[in-house]
Order: sequence, then C-alpha cells, then structure tokens
Amino acid sequence: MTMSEALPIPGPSPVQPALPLPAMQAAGLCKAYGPITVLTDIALDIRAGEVHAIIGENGAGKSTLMKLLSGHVLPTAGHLAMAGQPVEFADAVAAEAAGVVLVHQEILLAGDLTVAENLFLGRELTRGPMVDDRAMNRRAAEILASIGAHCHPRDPVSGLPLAQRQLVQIARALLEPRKVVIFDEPTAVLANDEVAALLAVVRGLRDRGAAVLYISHRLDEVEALADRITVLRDGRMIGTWPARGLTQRDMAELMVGRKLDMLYPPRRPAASGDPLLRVQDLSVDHGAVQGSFAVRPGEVLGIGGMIGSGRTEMFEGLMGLRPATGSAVLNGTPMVHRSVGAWQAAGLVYLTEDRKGKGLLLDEPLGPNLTLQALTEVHPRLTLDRKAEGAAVAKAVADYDIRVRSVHLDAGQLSGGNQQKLLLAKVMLTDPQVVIIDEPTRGIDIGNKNQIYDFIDALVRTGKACIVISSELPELVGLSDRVLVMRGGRIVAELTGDQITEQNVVYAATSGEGHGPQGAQP
Amino acid sequence: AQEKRVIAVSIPAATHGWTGGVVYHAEQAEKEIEAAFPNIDVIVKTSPSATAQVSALEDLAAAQTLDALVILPFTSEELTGPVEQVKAAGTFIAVVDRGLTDPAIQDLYVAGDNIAVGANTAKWLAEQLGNEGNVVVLRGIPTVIDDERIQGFTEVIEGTNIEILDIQYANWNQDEAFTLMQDYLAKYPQIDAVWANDDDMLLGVLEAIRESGRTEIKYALGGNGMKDVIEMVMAGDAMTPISTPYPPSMIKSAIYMVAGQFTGQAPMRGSFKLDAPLITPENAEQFYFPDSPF
Amino acid sequence: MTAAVASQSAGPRRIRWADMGPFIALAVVVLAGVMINSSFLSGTNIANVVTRSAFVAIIAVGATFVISSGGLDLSVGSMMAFVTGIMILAMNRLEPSMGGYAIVAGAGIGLVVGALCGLLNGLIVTVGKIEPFIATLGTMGIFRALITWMSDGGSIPIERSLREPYRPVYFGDVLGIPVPVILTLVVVLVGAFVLYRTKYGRRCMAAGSNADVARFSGVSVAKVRTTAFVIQGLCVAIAAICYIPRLGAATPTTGQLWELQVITAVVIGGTALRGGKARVWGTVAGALILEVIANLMVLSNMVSEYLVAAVQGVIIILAMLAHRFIK
Amino acid sequence: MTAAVASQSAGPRRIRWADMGPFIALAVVVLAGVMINSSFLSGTNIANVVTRSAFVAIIAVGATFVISSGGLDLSVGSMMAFVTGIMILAMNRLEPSMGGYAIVAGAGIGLVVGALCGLLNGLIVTVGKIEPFIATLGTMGIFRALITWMSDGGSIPIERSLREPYRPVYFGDVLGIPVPVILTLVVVLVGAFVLYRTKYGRRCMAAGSNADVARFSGVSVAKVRTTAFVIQGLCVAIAAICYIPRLGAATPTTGQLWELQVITAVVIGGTALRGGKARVWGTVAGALILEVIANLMVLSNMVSEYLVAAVQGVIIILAMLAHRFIK
Ligand SMILES: Nc1ncnc2c1ncn2[C@@H]1O[C@H](COP(=O)(O)OP(=O)(O)OP(=O)(O)O)[C@@H](O)[C@H]1O
Ligand SMILES: Nc1ncnc2c1ncn2[C@@H]1O[C@H](COP(=O)(O)OP(=O)(O)OP(=O)(O)O)[C@@H](O)[C@H]1O
Ligand SMILES: [Mg+2]
Ligand SMILES: [Mg+2]
Repeated sequence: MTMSEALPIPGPSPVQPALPLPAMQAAGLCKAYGPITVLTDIALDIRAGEVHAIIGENGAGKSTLMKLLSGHVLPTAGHLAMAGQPVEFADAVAAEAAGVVLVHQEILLAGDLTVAENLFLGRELTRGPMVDDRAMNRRAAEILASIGAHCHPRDPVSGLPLAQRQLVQIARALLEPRKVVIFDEPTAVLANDEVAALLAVVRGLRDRGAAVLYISHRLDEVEALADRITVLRDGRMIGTWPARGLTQRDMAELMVGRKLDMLYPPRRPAASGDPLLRVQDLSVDHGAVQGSFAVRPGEVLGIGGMIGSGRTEMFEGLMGLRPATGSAVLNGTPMVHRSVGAWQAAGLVYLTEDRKGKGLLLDEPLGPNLTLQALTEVHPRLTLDRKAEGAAVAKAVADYDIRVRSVHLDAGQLSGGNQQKLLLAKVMLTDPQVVIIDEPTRGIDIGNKNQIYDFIDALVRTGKACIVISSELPELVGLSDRVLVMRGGRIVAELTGDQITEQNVVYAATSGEGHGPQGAQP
Repeated sequence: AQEKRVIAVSIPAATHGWTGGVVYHAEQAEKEIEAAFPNIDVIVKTSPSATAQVSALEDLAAAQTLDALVILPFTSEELTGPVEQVKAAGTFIAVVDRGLTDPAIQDLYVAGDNIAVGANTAKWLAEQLGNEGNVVVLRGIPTVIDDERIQGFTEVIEGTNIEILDIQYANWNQDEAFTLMQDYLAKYPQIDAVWANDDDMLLGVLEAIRESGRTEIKYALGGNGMKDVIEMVMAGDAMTPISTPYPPSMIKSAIYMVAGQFTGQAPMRGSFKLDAPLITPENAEQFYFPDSPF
Repeated sequence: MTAAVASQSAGPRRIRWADMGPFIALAVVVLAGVMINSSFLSGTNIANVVTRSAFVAIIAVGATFVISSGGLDLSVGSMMAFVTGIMILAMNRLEPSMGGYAIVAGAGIGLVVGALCGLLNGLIVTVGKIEPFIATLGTMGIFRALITWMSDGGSIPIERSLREPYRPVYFGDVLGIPVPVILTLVVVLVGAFVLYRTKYGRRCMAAGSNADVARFSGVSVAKVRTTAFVIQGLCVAIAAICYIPRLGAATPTTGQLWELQVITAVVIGGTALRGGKARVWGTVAGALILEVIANLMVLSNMVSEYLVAAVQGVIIILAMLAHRFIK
Repeated sequence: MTAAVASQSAGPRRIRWADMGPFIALAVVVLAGVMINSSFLSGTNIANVVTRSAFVAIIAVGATFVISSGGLDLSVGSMMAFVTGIMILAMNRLEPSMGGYAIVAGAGIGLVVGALCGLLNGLIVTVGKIEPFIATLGTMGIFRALITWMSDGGSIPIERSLREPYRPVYFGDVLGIPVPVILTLVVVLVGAFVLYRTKYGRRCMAAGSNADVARFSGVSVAKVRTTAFVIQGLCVAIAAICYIPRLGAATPTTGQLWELQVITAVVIGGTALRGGKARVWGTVAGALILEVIANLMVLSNMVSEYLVAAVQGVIIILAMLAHRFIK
C-alpha cells in the first residue's frame, strides 16, 4: 500500500507565522548512537499555552527526542532555540535552569531518600545553614495533593508502588514554574483516577501559559488533551497536525502507516471445566487480605482496582516474592512451597509491572535476558546452546515485533515499549499454562497492543488461562471474561458477562460493596 | 588461706613464629606456676598491636589489683607512659626484651639484645668470608626489634669489605622470604651469603636456594633459635652452621623471677641482659626445646 | 480521594525498630560483660573503654560520610599513622621556638595534612574514576610506606618536654568526662548535623543512593564524594590529635587494620555499604560494641589466647544476626 | 518494519577495547620490567614469577565468581592458612598407614574442608543476610585464630617422608610448564567455562547484576551466591594443595593479606565490585600484574626498601587510570 492511501489526513498544516515566537524550537535535530541512527532531521516548534502531543510506534524515537530537548542527551546535529534565541544545553541541569523539564518514561528517583527529599533534591529549601524539612514537607504535601498522589512526604521512595513513584516524579517536575514541561508516558503506570487528576494538572499548566509536550500511547488522552500532534515514525517526522480534526483512529493509522484492525479480540465462549488455578484466603503482609479466586482453562481473568489497591502485592505474594499466607492449587496439585521456580515448574508464571527494576537486566543483551527464566528449556544440555538462544531471540523479535536496530544492544538501550515486549517474550518462553500479567501493555503502542491482545486470546483458546492486572479500563473490559475488582487489599467485586463495563469497575474500585448501579460515581 | 597474688602478663599476639613462642612459654609458665603455687594467679593476655596492648594494660589494672606486671612491650616509646601508670598503683613491674624509655619504671628488666643478634652474626660471617663478598639481607616487619638487628648487623659489616647488595622487608613471613630470595637470586648472579634476621624467614630462604640449584652461596643464616634451625645446627649443616638465640623463653624466665617473691623469696630486682652468643653444633643442645612450637 | 488527603496530613514520625538494632546489640554486649566479670561495670573500666573507642568512633564518623555517599576508604589506618608521624615531626621541629604552642601548631598542620590526604583519595576516586576499594587500597600502601620511611622502620617519638602539656588531651577530663569522649561527642554532633540537617548531607545520601538521579538533579556527585573523603581525612586528623598523647609515638604499625574496625563499626551501626543511608549514632554504637568486645576478651578468662580473634569474629557475626532478626 | 528486521540479522560481535585493558596493562608492566632489569626476562625469573602468581590467580578465579554474583570474600587468606593446616595434619596422620597416598587423601580432605568453609561464608551471607564484607571479615578472624591455635602460634610442618613425593606438585613441570601453572590454567578454563558457558554462570551474572530481576525470573539468588562461595572455597583448597609442597608448613602468617591481593587482581582484571560482570581471564592478568610489580620492586634498585609499598600502590593506581583512559 502506498503512503497516500494510508493517510486519511491532508498534508501537514503550514506553520502559522502570525503567532508569537514559539517557546521552544528545534531544527534539523539528529541523533545517532555510533552506527545506529535514532532520529533524523526533526523540526519542531513548541508554543506556550499549548499541549503538543508526540505520538509514534515503540522505538520511533519519541523518548530520545524528549531527551534531546531537555538536555539529557546531546544531539549529533541540529539546533535548539528558546523564544527565538539559540540555546545549547550542556546537561539536564542547564535545561532545567532554562525552564525545560522532562518527566522520564522510566522512574528516576533516589530510593533511599524520602518523597520530599527527592522532590527538593538539588534545590533544598534552607533556613540558615539548615535544610528546612518542615517547609519542604509542607510544600511537598501540597504539590502531591494537587496531582492526586496518595503518598506521604516522609515515605521513603523505595517502599512506594510504581504508580506512586511516577507521581512523585511528576511532582518533582512541577515544583517550580517552567516554560516547557515534557511528559514521557506519564500515565502508563497510572489508573483512571490518577489519570484524570493528571490531565487536570496538564490543563492547568497549559492555562498558566506553559508549553507542554506530551507523549502517550493512550490515544484517548491525546485526543482529550492535545492542541497539536506530531507523529514520528522510524526516527523521522511524519508531520504536525492540529488535534481537532484527528480521531484516535486517524492518529493510530498515522503512527503505524497502515489501516488498523479491530483492537480487541471477539468474545470467547464462556469457560467451563475445573479451575486450573484455585487460590484460597491469600493474605500478604502490608497488602492483600484473604483473597480467594479461581481461573478456568480458556478464561481471561481481569483484575481491576485503583493503584495501591494491592493487586501487585497479592500476586507477588502468591508467587512467593513477598511473605504471604493462604493456599493455592494448580491443576489439582496443592502448591505448598511457593516460589517462582516451583510455580514455573508447575506451569504458572508472573510478569512484573516493574520492567526496569524487576524485569530486565538492563546491562545485558537481549539473549541472556530472554532466556533467563527459561534457561533449562532453552539450554537443555550442560553447556549453553548459543544457536538455540539466537533462534529464540530471532523468534521473539519476530513474534512480538521487538524493534531493535541490532540484537547486540543491551536491554537498557531498547525503547520502553520494546523492553516491555522483550519482557513478555521472556516470560512466555517458559510455555506456561497460566500466565499472570501485571499491566500487559504498559507503554506499548496501539499497533502492537492489538497483537498482544490477539496473543492472549490465542493462548486461552488453547485451553490455557490468563490473569490480567490492568489499570487501563478499556483493556480490562475488552479482554476479560471475568473481572475481579480490588479495593484496600480486598476483592470487593466480581463482574461477569454484561456486568463488565468501565463504570462498574470504577464504581467497585472506588466506593461500592459489590457491583452497584451503573455510573453511580461520587 | 593465703592472700591471692595476681601476676599479669602482657605480650604480643602470636602473629609469627617468635611471638608464637612467647605465647607458648608464657602459657607454660602460667600452668606450671599456678599448679605449684595455688596462691598465685597468672593472667596472660595477648595484644595484636601497641594500641591494643595499652588498652589491655588499662583493662587488667581496672579489673583487679595487680601485684606484678610482666610485659613484653610492642615498642618502648608507646608503652612507657601506660606502664608507668600501672606502676603508680604499686604494681611490681618486670619488663622483658625491650626496655622502657624511662628505666626507672622497671623493677626488673630481662633484656634481649637485638643489636647483638645482628652484630654477632655479622662478626661470624665476616670472619668466615674473610671480610670479602656479597651478602643479601631480609628484614622483618618494620619495628624496633627489626631495626636494631639490622643496625647491629650493618654496623659490623661496614667495617669490612663485604658488600650488602640489598635489604628488603619480608615481614617475618616464610612465604615472602621465599619470594624475595627467588628475586634476589634472579637479580644477583653472585651471592656469598644471606642473612634473614629471623629463622622463620630463613626456612623460606633455604627452600628458594635449594630450588634454584645455585651453588655459590656459602652461608644462609637466621636468628632467634627456632627449633628446626637448631636441629640443622646440631646436624652440622654446611650452609647454616650457626644461629643466634633470642629465646622466646625469656618471658618464662621473667615470670618465674617475679613469682619468686610471692613464694617467700626476696624480690629480684635489676637488669638481666640475655646475651646473644652464637649457637654452634657444640652448644646447640642447650638451646633446643623440642616441645616448644618455635 | 478523601482517604488520600487524610494520609498526607503529617503523621507522627514512625519509630523504626530497625534503627534501634545497634543500640540493642550494644546493650546485649554490655549485659554479657556484666555477667562475665563484675569489674566490667567499674567506673574506671567503663571510662577506659569509652575513652579508647574515641579513635575508631571519630574516624568512623568520617567513614559514615564516605560510605553513605557511595565510597569506601581502606586507607584510614595508614593515613592515621602518616598524619600522626607528620604531626609529631612538626611539633618536635617547632618546639624549640614555640614551646607548648607547638602542640597547637602541630595539630593545625595535622588537620591540613589529613584534609589533603582525604582530598587525594577523593580525587583519585572521582576524577580518576577508580573503584574506591582499589584506589584507597593503593593509598593505604602509600601512606603506610611513607610512615615507614619517615621513621626509618623504627618509631617517631614526641619530645619529652611536650608530653606533659599534651597529656590532658587524652588523659584529662572536663567535669569528669574524659576529653576524648567530649571530642567524639562534638565530632558526632557536627557529623549528625551536617548529614541530617544540611544540603550537603542530603546530597551525600542522594549521591550514594543513585548517582544518576543526583546528577540529573544538579548535584555534582564528584564534588560531594570528594568532600566526603576530605571530611574523612579531617576526622582521621582529629583522631590523631587525641591519639598522640596516649602512645607518644608514631610507628609503622600505628593504626594497622583500623580500617577494618572502622568499616565494621559503620556497618554494625546500620549504615549500608552500598551507600545512600547514614546512621551516625549507630556508628558510635558500633565503635563502642567493638571496644567492649575487645575489653571482654581481656576481662574474661575463658578463651585461649590463640582464639581471641575467632571469638571476636563470632560475636560480631552473632550481633549482626541478632540485629537482623530484631527486624 | 523491514529496516528493523534487516538489522536484526546477527552482526559481527563487537570488539570491546575495554576488555583488553588488563592485558595491555600487563604488557606495559612487562615492558617496564624489561627496561628496568635485563634479568627480568630470564627464563628462571619468568618461571618463578608465573609460578608464584598461581596461588593468587587460582583463588582469584573463585573470587571472580563471588564478586560477580554480588558478594565479597575477605576470608580467603585466612581460609587458605586454615585449609593448609588441616591438610597437613591430615596427611601427617594418614602417612603411617597410607604412605604416599596420604597426599591424595589429604588433598581430598582439603577440598572438602575448603568447600565447607565456603559454605559457611555463603550461608552466613545468604541465610543470615549479613553484608558479605562483615560476614567474611568475621570468618577471616575465625579461620586465622584457628590456624594460630592449631599451630600453637608456631608452625605445622609436613612429615619429612611426604615432602619428597609431594614436591613436584609445586616444583615439578610437564613439558617445561610448571605444574602450578598447569593447575591454574585448568582452574581458569573450568572457571571460564562455568561462567560463560553454563546456566549457572548466567544465573551468577543475573544475581549480581540485579537480584530482584533474578528473583522474579525464578533464580534462587541465595543458592547461586552460596554456590559461588563454595566455589571460592574449592579454589582456596586447590591453591592450598599446590602451596604446601613449596614450604612444607602452615603457619599463622600463611596467606596473610592475600584477600586484598586477590580482590585487587579481580578488579584490575575488569570485574566490577558491584557485581554482574565477570572477566576470568582478566583476573589472571591482574594476578600476574601484581606479581610482576612485586618482582620489579626487588629487581630495580631505584626504590628505598621503605617505599616499596608506596611505589606498588602508585603503580596499581596508574595501571587502573591507564585502563580507564584506554576506554
Ligand atoms: N544508547 C543507545 N544505543 C543505541 N540505541 C539506542 C540507545 N538508546 C536508544 N536507542 C534506540 O533508539 C530508538 C528510539 O528509542 P526511544 O526510546 O526514543 O523510542 P520511543 O519512541 O520512546 O519508544 P517507546 O514508545 O517504546 O518508548 C530505539 O530503537 C532504541 O533501541
Ligand atoms: N513495603 C511496603 N510496606 C507497606 N505498605 C506497602 C509496601 N509496599 C506497598 N505498600 C502499599 O500496598 C498497597 C498496594 O500497592 P500495589 O502496588 O500492590 O497496588 P496495585 O493495585 O498493584 O497498583 P499498581 O497499579 O500501582 O500496580 C499500597 O497502598 C502501597 O502503598
Ligand atoms: Mg519511550
Ligand atoms: Mg500493580
């Protein structure tokens, strides 16, 4: 198919010369890592009082572009200007001084420090020679409340769930007034409520005259927020469009360069038969309380809830990764000693939500990462089978559409979405009967989401089972045969069939004891 | 019942052969004396450093009234003050091996003569070599003992035509001595004699010479009177026909001398200097303690 | 969302049991001491032990800075010997012209030399980008060799005429509290203030916890770490100042293996070796624990002299295990 | 999408200059040796140096496992002395009944004891969850005290009758290659095989690189680390086996400070102390570098005996700096 066929939109809108000088301007930006070219000839203008969304497939170069704009990475060619004046940022600190701040896609916080200490790191408030903790804690509490974060300023960051850490990171960027605020997939780890709060924050920023750059794979957010949209594909600019006129479908097709099919697989027949996995009274320290559930062959069990509702804890507890009590039966066999290894041997695997901290070895190449969990399957003999590993990598790259410019890159050098795909491939390599996926499509682009949903569908159609923990309501609703909703560490509702709607999930997650009337949100 | 008398013994920890010997003899003395005289309590404490020894003195003095202290000080300067403090409480002070900088503190002094160990060896060697030749020297851990021995040795050698090719530290360690000797052998094509300043190191030196197959080396000498080396002397070994005593048993002698005053004898006071005569095949028997670990 | 707001209202600072570990361990060791030997609790003995622990405690406060900022300093023991040597030489040289004031001048020189030694370590680690373990192992050899060379393998004693006026710095007391204990308290208070209440302290923790994050936040990790090494050098010099009157000489064996004691004190005290956490008061408890154990080894008669080191090793491991299981 | 697929075809493996660092450093040091003293290159000297480095190299291979899996072992030097002592006692006891075979039996016992010592370290670290630095500092004291006690502070010599048959294990050669060198090569080859070609090696790297990721991937981090400590123990025992015939005795000074040499060799060789990377061949180069430097200190006439340690320290730091700047 040709490009013009694929693009339903007329060509890029011409630059409007009547407007005042853009807050920031980029021209001819290029970035290459050695022989690997990541970005070519990017021209961008970012205007004050506007939300500018950047969309593109995984590995398109969005995060890299943002790092160039915010001084985290130096361009190999090209220029930046702010309010018409050429600027060059030696590092991120210089960029922040000039009023440009980036909220990273990956969490960058000092785990040993408290929330407030992280927020004020490098610009501590002082009273005389002393740091003014009281003032900083107060200010931190305000800013955290303003973005709907549930953590306490004096909590150590290392104990926070991923979502809270992301909010802390956002709070850090918003502590001072900025000219340009860049969000790189800020909502990937957030659930509905927090997303809504964040969108309000972004609008507030815009209304106060800041220029906002916003990256997201959740196109509904983009549609709701953006004033203009720039599309990147394979490191090149496809164009910039005013957001009004573009539907989500248009955006998706611009990103991918082809027409997209149905997003969610068709409904499956109701699952029958004995449960593959049955869990009774599972309680986890500081987390879930007496969770009981079962999942049948051919079933996708969705787990919904707000962030901090204890979903991750419950399943980490089930896996033996946290101290937990309760019983579990897999395929008729009671699992007394529960460890990741024992579960895996019995046919159950868990995919973590924290790909950077708990999922991948960032300093190792693809091969060792991919085969770490399935070492005995891939390498049945005493020695490592390099050939089998190479084949496994090639297959994973093809099956999961992992975009790597060289298979010798370290996992940490992949784009966020591609890391997620690698993680999925890694866990699936063990050929499990039951898969628990915590946030399956976190950071994955719209074109590939589809693929992953099909993949889950195909999996359960062969008589396997899948538990999906997801904060993305459409995904939860579109994918699940049955949904459990958690609140405050307890399973508060079970939704089946037609009961599975976004409203019901939200209602159960926020207030209801069970599934209440539709749309009865406080 | 008689009043219990306490003799505290403070010595360096067993870090190498000679100090190991000191600990052995001190513990022997403790056993024998306590068995023979129930009214005497001997407390032996070892310390790995001068600082620790000062601490040990403080602890011993704080925990009980000491009737006597027998001490082999790490260094003279560092221990003088602390011992003086112990004496101030009326404790009888016996110092072994290294004298304190203020001799007035010592009621009894059993002195080793490290300078003589070096000097006597040097004199014998100069005589045997006819005042000519090349020697290499291995020294121990940088401490006063080592320093004095080297001083005694070099002063005598300076008066001859013998050339000291090299002096390096081997830390009173067999292994390091072996390594160092191998390197000396690689570096110097003509070595007439080796002096190792201590018998522990000598064993390493001998192994290196033996392995190298070099034949020009006439003598390899040590010091301290380790039992293996004395065995060699007794057997009339050609390369190591002599040693110099620096018997770790001096601690035992001192403890006995001190204990005497609590068994009815008059207290022994004054200075007893142990000579460092050459141990030769003729007199080796009297320096041989087959049961000592050293 | 109401629940969220409620939780944000500043609650009372949580009591952290884990942080009490070192103090509980200290209490246990002291209790053991009381049971082993009644004279353990005697005033003199307690005063001795506490006074003695001053050296390791003071140096360990510096080490808390270095370790929490993500470094490690193995050279402190040799540096101590070297600084002591320099100070004594300086004092002896100045004594004829300045008399007793030579002590003050010498102490000043010691502080400068200590700071410079620390700076050297810091620069090798940060500018040279060498693993601190190796860098300071190297300087450990260097300082040790220098003191050996300065003393010609023997010892460097302080002039007799200086000994009397200098004595009170170790043996004196103020209102019954030994001077070294007061010095330690001052160092610890200053250390705690800097670590917990100043910007620099915050940045130290950040550099140790996650150097990348610190860098992005505008913290110069190299500067922070180098400063920590300099502070370590100053602490070594302060320890040296109160060490000299105790032993009156510097020798090539002065301070040998103190680095291990210092690091042990810091770790027993609850500071993690990987950086990012600092527990200054715990460090002091750690130094006291080590000194009490050594004291008990002398006071008790149960252990063969050859096995003292083994028993000490076992006790330290047991203390750490207890600490773990309290958590 | 085609572009992506095309680039996925396996390109040539990158040549890593950084990995050559230790070998270049070794070459430089050797070159310096040749210039300093012509006898450096003599057959005997080279043979001596290489043979001598066998102990540290063999132990350092074990240390590469421990360090890359995220641990650290300070006890290897004392463990070496302890294992040597046990082996000699065993051989002496067995000699009357078994004759020369006592050597083989003793060696077997040594391997078992070494493995057990390693297991002890491993369990304290993994089950006891104690910082490896402190845990192995504790066992270092324990092993050292045990050998001192076993030898009454003196030495434990091997029976005369065993010395001759045992000699070749250190002094012998096969086709001109000294036996310890062959042993080292075998250990290194096996080590490299296990680290780079087996599943265990992969797990080791994972545990050292990010313990959480390893745990979440079903790797038992505790098992992997404990095994690394056991391997370390075995390597110590192997080193002990070829050490005994050299001097025929175990003493309280055997293996003193070897732990520092071993760790230095590993780090110079390019293995990071924070874990996750292992460079076995680099480790061997590191051990050789250390031994060559020590050799040069004796062969050259430029350095005062007092300053040898300083010069060694400086050279090591310079070597590491050079290494950095090659990168
Ligand atoms: N250090 C590096 N070395 C080589 N290639 C790199 C490096 N860092 C990033 N890349 C490559 O640059 C490309 C763009 O990555 P980037 O993170 O910008 O993608 P992205 O658009 O943010 O994708 P995602 O939606 O998955 O986050 C990827 O192919 C990635 O592998
Ligand atoms: N170490 C801890 N100690 C005490 N409470 C904790 C600890 N770790 C997490 N929590 C709390 O447990 C609750 C559940 O967090 P969890 O990460 O499981 O939520 P979740 O539902 O999985 O949300 P997310 O979508 O972020 O994954 C949160 O309130 C969190 O603050
Ligand atoms: Mg990205
Ligand atoms: Mg979660």
